[in-house]
Amino acid sequence: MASIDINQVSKIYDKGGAKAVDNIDIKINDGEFIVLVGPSGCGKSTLLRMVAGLEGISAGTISIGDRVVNDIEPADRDIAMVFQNYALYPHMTVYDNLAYGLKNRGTPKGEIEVRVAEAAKMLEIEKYLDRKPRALSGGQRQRVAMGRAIVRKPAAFLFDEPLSNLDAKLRVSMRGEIRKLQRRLKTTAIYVTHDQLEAMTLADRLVVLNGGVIEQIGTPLEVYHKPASTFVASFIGSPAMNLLKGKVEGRKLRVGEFELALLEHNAPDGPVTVGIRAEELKVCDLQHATLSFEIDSIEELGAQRLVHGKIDGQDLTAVVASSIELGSHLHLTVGAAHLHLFDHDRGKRIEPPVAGAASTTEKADLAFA
Amino acid sequence: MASIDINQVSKIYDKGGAKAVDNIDIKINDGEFIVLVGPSGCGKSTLLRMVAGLEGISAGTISIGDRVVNDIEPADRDIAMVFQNYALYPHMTVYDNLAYGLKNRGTPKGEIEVRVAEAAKMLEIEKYLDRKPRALSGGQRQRVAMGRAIVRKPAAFLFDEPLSNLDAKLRVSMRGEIRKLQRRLKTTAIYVTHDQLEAMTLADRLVVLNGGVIEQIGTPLEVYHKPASTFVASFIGSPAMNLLKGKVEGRKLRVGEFELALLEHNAPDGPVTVGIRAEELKVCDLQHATLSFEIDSIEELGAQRLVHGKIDGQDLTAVVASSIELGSHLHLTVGAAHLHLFDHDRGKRIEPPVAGAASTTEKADLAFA
Amino acid sequence: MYRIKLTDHLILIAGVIFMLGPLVVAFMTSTHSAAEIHTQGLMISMGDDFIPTYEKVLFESGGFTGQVTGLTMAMNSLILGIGFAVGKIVLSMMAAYAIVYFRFRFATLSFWLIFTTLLLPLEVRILPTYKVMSDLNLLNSYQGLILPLLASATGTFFFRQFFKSVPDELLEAARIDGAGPFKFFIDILVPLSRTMIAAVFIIMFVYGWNQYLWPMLMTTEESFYTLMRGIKQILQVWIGSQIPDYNEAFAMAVLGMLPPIIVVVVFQSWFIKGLTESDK
Amino acid sequence: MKRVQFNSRFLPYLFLLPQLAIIAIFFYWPSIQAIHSSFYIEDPFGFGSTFVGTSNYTDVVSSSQYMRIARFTIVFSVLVTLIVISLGLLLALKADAVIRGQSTYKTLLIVVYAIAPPVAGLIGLMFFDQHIGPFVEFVSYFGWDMRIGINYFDTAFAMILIAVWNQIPYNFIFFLSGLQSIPASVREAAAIDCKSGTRRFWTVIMPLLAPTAFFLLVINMTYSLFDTFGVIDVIVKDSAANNPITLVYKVYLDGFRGNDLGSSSAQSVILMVVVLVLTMIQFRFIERRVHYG
Amino acid sequence: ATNITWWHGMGGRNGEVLNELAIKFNEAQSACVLTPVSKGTYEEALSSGIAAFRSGQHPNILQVFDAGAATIINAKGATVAAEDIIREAGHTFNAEDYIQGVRYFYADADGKFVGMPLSSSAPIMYYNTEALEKAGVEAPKTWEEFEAIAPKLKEAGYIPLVQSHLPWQMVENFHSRNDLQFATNNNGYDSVVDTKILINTEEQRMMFSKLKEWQDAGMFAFYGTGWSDNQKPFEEGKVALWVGSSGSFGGLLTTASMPFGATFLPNWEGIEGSGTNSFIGGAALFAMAGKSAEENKCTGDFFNFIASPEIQYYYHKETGYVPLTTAAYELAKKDGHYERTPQAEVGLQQLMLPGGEWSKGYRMGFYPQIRDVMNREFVKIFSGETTVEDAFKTIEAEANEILSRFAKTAG
Ligand SMILES: Nc1ncnc2c1ncn2[C@@H]1O[C@H](COP(=O)(O)OP(=O)(O)OP(=O)(O)O)[C@@H](O)[C@H]1O
Ligand SMILES: Nc1ncnc2c1ncn2[C@@H]1O[C@H](COP(=O)(O)OP(=O)(O)OP(=O)(O)O)[C@@H](O)[C@H]1O
Ligand SMILES: O=P(O)(O)OC[C@H](O)CO
Ligand SMILES: [Mg+2]
Ligand SMILES: [Mg+2]
Repeated sequence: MASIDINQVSKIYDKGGAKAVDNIDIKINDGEFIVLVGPSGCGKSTLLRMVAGLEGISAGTISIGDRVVNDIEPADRDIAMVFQNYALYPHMTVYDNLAYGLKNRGTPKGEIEVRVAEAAKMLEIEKYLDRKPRALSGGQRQRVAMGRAIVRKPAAFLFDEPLSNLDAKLRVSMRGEIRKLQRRLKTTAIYVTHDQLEAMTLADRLVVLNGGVIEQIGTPLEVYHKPASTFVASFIGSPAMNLLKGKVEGRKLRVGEFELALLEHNAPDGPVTVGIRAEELKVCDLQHATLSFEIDSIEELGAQRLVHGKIDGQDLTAVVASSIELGSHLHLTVGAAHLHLFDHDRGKRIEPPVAGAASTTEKADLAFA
Repeated sequence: MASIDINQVSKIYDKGGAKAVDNIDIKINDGEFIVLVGPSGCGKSTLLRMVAGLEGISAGTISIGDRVVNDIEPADRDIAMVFQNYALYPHMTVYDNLAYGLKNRGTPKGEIEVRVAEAAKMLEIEKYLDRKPRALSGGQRQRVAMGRAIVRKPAAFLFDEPLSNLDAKLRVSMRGEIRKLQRRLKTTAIYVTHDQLEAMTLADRLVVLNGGVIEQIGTPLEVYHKPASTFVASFIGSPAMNLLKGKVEGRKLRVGEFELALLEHNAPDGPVTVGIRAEELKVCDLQHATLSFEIDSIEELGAQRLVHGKIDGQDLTAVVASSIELGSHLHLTVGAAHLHLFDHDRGKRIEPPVAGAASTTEKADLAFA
Repeated sequence: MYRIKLTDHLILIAGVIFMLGPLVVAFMTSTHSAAEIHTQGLMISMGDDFIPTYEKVLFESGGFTGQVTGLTMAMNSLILGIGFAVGKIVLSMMAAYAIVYFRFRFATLSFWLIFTTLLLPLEVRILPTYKVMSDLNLLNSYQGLILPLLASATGTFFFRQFFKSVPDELLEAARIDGAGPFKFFIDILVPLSRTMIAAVFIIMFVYGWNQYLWPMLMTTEESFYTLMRGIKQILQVWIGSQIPDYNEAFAMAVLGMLPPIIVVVVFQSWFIKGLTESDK
Repeated sequence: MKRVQFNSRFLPYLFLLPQLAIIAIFFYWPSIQAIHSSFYIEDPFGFGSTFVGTSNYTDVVSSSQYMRIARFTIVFSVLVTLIVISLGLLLALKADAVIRGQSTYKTLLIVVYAIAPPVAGLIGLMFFDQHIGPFVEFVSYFGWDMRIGINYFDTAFAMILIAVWNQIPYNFIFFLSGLQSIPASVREAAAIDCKSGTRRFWTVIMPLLAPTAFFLLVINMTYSLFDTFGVIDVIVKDSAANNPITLVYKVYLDGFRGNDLGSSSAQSVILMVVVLVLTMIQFRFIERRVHYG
Repeated sequence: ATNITWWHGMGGRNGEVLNELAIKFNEAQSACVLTPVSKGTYEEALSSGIAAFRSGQHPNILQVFDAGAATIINAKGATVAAEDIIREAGHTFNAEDYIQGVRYFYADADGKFVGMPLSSSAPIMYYNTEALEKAGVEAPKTWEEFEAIAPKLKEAGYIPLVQSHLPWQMVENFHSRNDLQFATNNNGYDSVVDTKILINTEEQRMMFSKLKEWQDAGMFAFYGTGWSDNQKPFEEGKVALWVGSSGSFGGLLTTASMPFGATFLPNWEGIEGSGTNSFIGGAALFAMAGKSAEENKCTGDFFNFIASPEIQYYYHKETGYVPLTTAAYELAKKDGHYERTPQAEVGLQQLMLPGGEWSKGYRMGFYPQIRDVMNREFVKIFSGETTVEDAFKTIEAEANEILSRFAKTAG
């Protein structure tokens, strides 16, 4: 239980090479659950491993609690790490895997037993305590890896894609367990994942990385509703936010032949990227439609389906409930409050002039729904 | 391009051992896309491998086209298989990987070149034809594996979890590619997966396996809307269908303190399992609520959230739009048409007496929405 | 973790000195004259006789026929080393292939027949083996030098381990691609085994190159003499009443070390990789 | 073994044929002859022989000389094996630990693998020469009057040192590759769980290297039993005398040098049995090591 | 031309001289081509020859050393007697041409030459001239004399005595020089059955007790069984007297750092009848059986060739091995060889000393192993691990065991 302060940290692997992590600043509060997301190679693991002490820090400082840990051995940092491939000790029983870190810290035998029993119960692996890892299924191994972290009661948990080797169903349930556990133990946690659902459901705050730099830090909903850039917009949310090239003309936005009304905004007239979440596109009849397209393909997801088509030559996807019957064309409407504007070149979000305007209109929007 | 007829097929691995596949019957039409789903160890791979000829058939027959292939070598069955870990030949270039199967069949060199070029173009891997597999990214390897299958123009494609080694984002796009490709080539396909989204979006018909036997065969929507058993109900759909123990009392269903109205049905009075999809639980105010519970936890998914709680000591999950504000309790209503009944002991679906009743009411339901 | 540890380097340097010191000394010594070495022993400085000694060892014809030079002996050693290594690799890959990839009735028996030989060296059965060789009329031939050394299972053992680590899917994919047992072996398995082949090649080449008792017994024609035999020949004077040509012995020893060292150094990255893969 | 195997009636035998033929001709046939000879006392030139039952065996086993050699062989093998394993492991660990210069160290340390045992013996012999050996001179400062060829212990010491020197690279290579096949994440997990490097070594690294170590244990045993032949041959300078020698060298001395085929064959057979037992032990360990992955 | 082969156990300069002999022979006639092959050491040459014989791949001529004589001579049918092969080739052979010490060693019990002696040597004593001068003494003729002068040599700062081959110099030739019986059955000549070694005798034990005493008193130094380990300190000038081989002479000339001379291997004056000639050392050539008449003819021609005085003298001069015929000896003398290098004559003179009943030769099977046993026990004596009494008890027992095994091989 400690805060973690990542202060202007950079990492360069090879002398003269590019920065794998570039001048990153994150202040993590005690007990907070931080999720790092970003595409492959963006530096998530590198950052995590610097916190763990498995990788040297090229510049900047990392503090855990009030202590700068740059030069402190991993074992002395009071952290526990869960690895993607579990990294269980293959020659030890599950019990010994759990007990190993405690033994090395000179925890009395009696206490080790109590703690291991506790963790094993929590994770429902009591039956397997005498087995070697090779005799466990993937999900069970995963739980042992978790157990190894929690018995230690460390100041912080570090997770590097701990669920990515599991199948979808197990992933959902393990995700819930991890969240519950962390809430219960109130241990600060940093969690690396590729998986958006994990990112959204687990995080107190999300950190979106891209190419070694931070694109956005915020709560999942902030990030979802106000993506700071087209990168974040396309990365968070499934299906990915539709991004269309358009043109601002005063209070109007033109996308191909369509014209959409805009709220107050700061964008000068000219080209702009507009983002629209697939689920904000509502089906309506031709008269009320602000957007229409011919249906290219449909993916059935059960209760909903994804409808794909093209507007102005650009791909567009809408989410439509299975209960609605579809013709060959889809007619859609979208609230002005649900249009995200990004500047054309750098993809940065363009905010409305009054802070919070979006969220008030959002609530207003609800009244109509 | 051929139909595949799996006729009372069983597989026993070890003499006297249990049946890994038990008396399975599937008739697959020419050009159909069949997806096999089921939990780990249920026999999906075994069935697929029997079709491929990689595993002997203990009982029954498998025909491809009109030919019984039980005793025919894999190479002579005119099928192509895509493996989970791609199984690319690591020492051959992409070109040679694609060409190898053709060469072995004595295809003339000129034709090989044409076919490989065609496949490479289709899969957008023309640039990599001279590379070795280790110099490709996961998605590119996946496409080469696909390419190896399609150059052959086989009568059938067999896929064994071909996407499970990819990350989520890539999986979504590859899934689309596979579907498009199969539609275009009109090649019969059998596809094994763990992943529901894949299963739902790809299949013409889904085959749900459990413990070596078929639980249900049907289109994805049939399986989604009319799961044949509690097993199928819990396996298909995300989040999983809520399954509650309740009691039928005439036209009423009692779950703990709550009473729900039922449509016409065949169930005798007494204990029963009721299934309700999370997305069919609609938020309402206290007065109209048929079900209410205290909120235990919430998972934010962006546009929606999962709200977890307990009814009568049984877990229940509802999907609630993010735009709705939540108190400490959730009040819900559910249409009678959306209650699925399963018999208490065996978990088999109990159908309403009039066939199609459910689907008509469903459409009726739409009118109210 | 990422700090440079001084003691590690000290230990490694000590190790390198312990391992390489004698080789340097051997080389230095070989550049002195025989009489000097006889009276003063090993040398740690360069002597004056480097060129004449090495020239003599390499190019001056010796023996009765006047045909054996260091070079021809080295050539014979090379033939023995390479022939043995290649033979070993071919035989043992084939045998390992049969054992790992086929289901057949006498699999276990074959396995044990082969692996019983794993640890029994030629020295222990040298006389009966000689008899067999002469019955087969293979004395004084390269086959005679090489074949009996092949009768052991070390290579088969390495390849068996390696083949077991090759993913099953490759075989399955190849079968679907229409490759039969021969095609699979040639097109897929052999190319895949490259690093393992390199590793086994080094181990076997060194073993073959270093043979000396068997070539000594086997060869009576000077054209078949190997370097190791040459060294032994020089040294046997040691036990008689003359001074051996130490300088030549050392020079030959140095020359005798070079090819295997070159092979090892050139292939070492493959070597370690090959072994690592077989460890999986 | 494999999930899928070929079914063919003839092919496996075809693939096995060359190896089996070579083994039959050059291993089993001579071995059977050796077994046959072990029951006779035979004229060296093959003119006559007397069947003596098992007396060649009983003579050998009851000879105190043979037993002394057997004891030395055991001590020698065990010492060489242990030293070689420890030093090979030590160097591999260090080479694995340093980053700078790793490949240089690797290359230099592997090089000695290429040295032939008789060459190693030659260099060693000069090193330990009674009159001019630098090592002898060196230890004389510490009051050790080292006398190779006279003092049993001194000679044994030199043999062991040379044998060790020659075999370290093999161990180094295998340990290094063993170390490199331990997943990095397991090592990292250990770095987080355990502060002390030594403890980490004994509790995590060593157990994971155990299969490699077992494998090397047996390889080294056979190395010290058989492949040190050349070292010994050079060190004893053609005269076993009171020098320590190993059982294999004794087989060679009696059979090849002394032309006593019966006794030598009996000794070969005894060795074969010992070696067979070792082979079986090896296979048990190797099969076990497969289970770790 | 007919090809014949000759396997030998010589290396270095000695090996080269054998090659030169072969070349001379090949040049001297055109009917035969002789190819010599080095097969390692004496022991290895014998073993290789035997192994080859068993598989019918043996050479025409095999060089066998003194200790292996019994092994090959007892194998009736393995060889053709040198005498016979020379005669059959149409040459004359007369045993009387050969000097006394040579006549019996490689002959059978009837005195028929089985082996053709070449590369014969004798153990002789070399002395450091400076050391003797400094101590003011003469080289000893007997061990008694040695005992008398040794303290003076020691005082002068020298190790008085070393030797290089205990079984050959202090056992076998101890018996010949002192005319003592070495084995039953007429030193083994009469039969292999029940031949027993006569080594655990008072005299033999005395020799070794003395050596041990001398060692303890600093008058004798022992550097193990390696030949050159013992020779080296002599070359370095640290030793006054060294017992080596007459064949060591050539090597010493290049390595000795001081002037040196040579004299006989001492005998014990106190032993009755001592002072007889020494056994012939080194090796002899044997014509192997089972070869065609043409090849045998060539072998006979070659044997006859090397018996010629010119070749004998040439070989003697080049190697230090002794000439074997009186004619060759005369030739050497006439050529002034011994005036130039008086040391070269010592070995021969020692072989020409009057013979005794037991100084003609010995014949014991598996004798190389017996030498191994001796060496082992002798080292133990000088390293203090055993006593002289125990050592000889062991040697006697083990040697007789070996002999009885050999007797069974004939069965
Ligand atoms: N040991 C290393 N040496 C050199 N470069 C490295 C090393 N480890 C990582 N990198 C580079 O640093 C960058 C960041 O890598 P990192 O492993 O942190 O990515 P990641 O975000 O965890 O990716 P993934 O999602 O694929 O795990 C990448 O470009 C990678 O190639
Ligand atoms: N070679 C085999 N020998 C014995 N039993 C086997 C073999 N292969 C599979 N089985 C067993 O057969 C059953 C079905 O296995 P199969 O591989 O078909 O499952 P699956 O549905 O593909 O599972 P997964 O989703 O984990 O891949 C399992 O119980 C499995 O243990
Ligand atoms: O070195 P040589 O040739 O004089 O022989 C010495 C002894 O006779 C060998 O047995
Ligand atoms: Mg990563
Ligand atoms: Mg499967």
